[in-house]
Amino acid sequence: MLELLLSKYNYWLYVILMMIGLYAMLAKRNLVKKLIGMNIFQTAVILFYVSIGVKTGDVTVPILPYGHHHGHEQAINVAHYLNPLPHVLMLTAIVVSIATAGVALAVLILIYRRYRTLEEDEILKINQEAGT
Amino acid sequence: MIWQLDLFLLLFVIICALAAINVRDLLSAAIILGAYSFFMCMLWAEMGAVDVAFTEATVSAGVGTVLFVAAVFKTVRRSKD
Amino acid sequence: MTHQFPALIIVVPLLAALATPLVGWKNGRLCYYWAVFTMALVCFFAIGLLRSVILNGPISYHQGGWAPPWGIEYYVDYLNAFMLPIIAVISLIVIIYSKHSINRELGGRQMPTYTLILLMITGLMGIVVTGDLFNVFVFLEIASLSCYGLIASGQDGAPLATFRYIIMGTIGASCYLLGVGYLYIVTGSLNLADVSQLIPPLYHSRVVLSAGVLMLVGISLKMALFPLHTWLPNAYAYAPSSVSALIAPLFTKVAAYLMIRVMFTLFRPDFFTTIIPATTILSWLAVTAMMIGSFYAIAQDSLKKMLCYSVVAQIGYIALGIALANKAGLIGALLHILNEAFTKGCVFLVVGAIIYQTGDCTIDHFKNLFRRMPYTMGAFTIGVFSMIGIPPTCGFFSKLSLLMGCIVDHHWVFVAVLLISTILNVIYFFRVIKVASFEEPEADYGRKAPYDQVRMEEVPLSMRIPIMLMAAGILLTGIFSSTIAKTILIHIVPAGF
Amino acid sequence: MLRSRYQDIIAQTIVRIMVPFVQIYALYVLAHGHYSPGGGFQGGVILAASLVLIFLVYGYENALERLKLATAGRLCSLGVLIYAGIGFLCLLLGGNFLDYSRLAPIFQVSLPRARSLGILGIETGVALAVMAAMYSIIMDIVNSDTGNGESHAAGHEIENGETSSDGK
Repeated sequence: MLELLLSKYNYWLYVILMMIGLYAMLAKRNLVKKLIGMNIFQTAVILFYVSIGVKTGDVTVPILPYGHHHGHEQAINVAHYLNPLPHVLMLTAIVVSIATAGVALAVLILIYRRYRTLEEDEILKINQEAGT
Repeated sequence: MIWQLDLFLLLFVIICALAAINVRDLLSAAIILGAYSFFMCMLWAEMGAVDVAFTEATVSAGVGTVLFVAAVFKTVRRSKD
Repeated sequence: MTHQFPALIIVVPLLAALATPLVGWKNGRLCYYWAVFTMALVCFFAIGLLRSVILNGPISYHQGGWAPPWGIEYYVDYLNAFMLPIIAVISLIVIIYSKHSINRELGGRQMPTYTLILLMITGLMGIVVTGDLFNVFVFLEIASLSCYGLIASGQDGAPLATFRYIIMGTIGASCYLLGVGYLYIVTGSLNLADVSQLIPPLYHSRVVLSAGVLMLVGISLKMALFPLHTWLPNAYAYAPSSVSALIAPLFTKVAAYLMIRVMFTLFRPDFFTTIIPATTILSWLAVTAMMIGSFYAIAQDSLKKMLCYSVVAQIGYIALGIALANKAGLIGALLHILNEAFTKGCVFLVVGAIIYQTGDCTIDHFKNLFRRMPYTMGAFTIGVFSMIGIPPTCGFFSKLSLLMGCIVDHHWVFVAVLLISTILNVIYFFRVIKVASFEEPEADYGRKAPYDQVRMEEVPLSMRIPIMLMAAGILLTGIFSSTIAKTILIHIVPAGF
Repeated sequence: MLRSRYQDIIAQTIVRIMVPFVQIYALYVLAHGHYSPGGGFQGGVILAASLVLIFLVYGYENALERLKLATAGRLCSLGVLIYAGIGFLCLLLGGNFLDYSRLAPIFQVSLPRARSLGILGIETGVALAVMAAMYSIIMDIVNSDTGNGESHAAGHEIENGETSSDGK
């Protein structure tokens, strides 16, 4: 059990982070806090992906020290490099997360201009009073 | 990958995450979120994902924090929870 | 040239979207013609692809010349080829319609609106055409982000509804992404066809099981299947009317397409029927969605809100068809996607027209509407008939196929629910028609012979023609539904059904 | 609120010294992106960050003098047009979309070199678009109480998500 906990600590911690994010999204009433939770949730997924690409042992970052214009092409042993594919995917995911945050913040400013508050319960109260 | 450093950074990441969602001042929350992103980026650099770390440092820790701070300045700083 | 169409169908709307600010530089009105022109081109590509697939079989396109599984593959088979023209035609019609409506509801903001609309169509096309699991996520987020922007430009409670949608949508997309990551761990590939060949020996591994469940949950969130539907009604109801006419027929249907892809192409059908009982759970959720959606729809005062709950109910039909996992059920689900696209498009356009003429869409204010807007309400009646399932319309054939699917597998409860929900459909739609055509104006209207003095106040021609086109689409797809089923849908049904 | 309240001589001097270096670093990141971490998106973000730095220290109007929002919007479109133009060029030369090897005869270079140059061209387009989009989002959010800035911001935001997804 301890073995399982220790050898895969990345995965355990990604789950913890994800749950922190989920908790903030569902339980917090302040909308900015929800947004922060969303951000944490997305980074947790990215952490998970980065953990996939990790190798132990004699490995290095996936950057070739020579380019093709140096003339000689050496055979590349993939076992010496980390798997770069999950990293490349996560570049896009980071961009998506910042884009979502931007849209959400713009929406938050709209909400604030209308209700003058960012607490969900107060907004619902205002809505109810307007409805009756 | 050095697992001691890894664990240390992960601990910081989690502390920052908890602080960001629990602090009542939203400006502090935004800044702590920036710190969270930065620790995350160090963690990834340490795990070998330099490209991801670089992007996270510029995008989330840099521009993302500016976005959050700007939005907090435009709205309200206090939060009830 | 046809072999370049899979790339063009995405690149053309994408480019057009980003060139919209340049087109609308001096005059924002040009954006409308630009969008119509682009969508006409996209329609041409989509129909060309459909024709090519029917004649020559599936097309595989290697982005940048990299062969799969290394490069990104765009793959068009019968299912994609069936979805693409639906998206293209519906959005062309809605964009033609949107001229006056966007002018009135969004003022001078045509340029950002058309940019976002074209981007959303790019995203939807991308989800359908791509054969790469991660690429699906990217396009899903492009479509969702532009959808958020469009909904947020609406009235009243739109920002709050959008915020909820953003939170829920992000959870859904992240779940899907996690599922893809789990599959990547065990297979090392992201190409849909490649992964589907690699995983069958691993079906009992816990990683694959959780991957399947996560992907299914994520897609259900985007699709607004019953317990996860809460974001949908408000978001769609507060959006500007031409925007809701665009997203209500398309967005959830594309998510349904994704569900079919994941359940029957990525995994073999028996994975979700026997190894995990997903189809059983899904079918019960689907029938609950049908009932709950219909009950909520009955309780609404506003026609637009009612239609939004009706979207939830109709998603139940599609999910039921998918979850039955037999030939008749799947064909029913696919026909229902086609039917729903035209029907919801039609009725949402009508709602837009009513809002355009009268300023609101509370059902009690609809008196004499049949006399004032005969063409529009005529189209609405056809839409209602299709929603209920009256023969010449497509709704009848899709429901018939769904019923057949239930009967073949002896799911008598589902048969009963299908019939009951049809009755509920009748109840909530005939309330509208009753008010609009049979109720006399109130006494204090101040007229002695009100019926003679009601003047015809139809919407402009550029709104009326799209509405009529949608209505014609409902009838045509109904009449030719057996042809469609024979030439296209039968090839979609996976082997072993 | 972020406007001209915190004007400070020390911050202004430091930013004046820093901004050119930040921009040169951004260009390095952009140009060296296919050998090391970085690329068009990151370079564009750093470029935008240098402009945001000017805005934070010298004030809103001063930043607008350097890059107007309307110009930023057009730069964004221009960047994407560069990207798509290269893609279409490959398509017209008989390859698939973004098949850079087809560019070799035009530039009179070897195949790998053509791929490298093609990627550089694409990255330049992405950097321009991202720089403009990021800048206008931040400016719009900051300025949102005076007009209908945020729907505009949302629009640019998505374009930005867009370009980067192509950058993948």
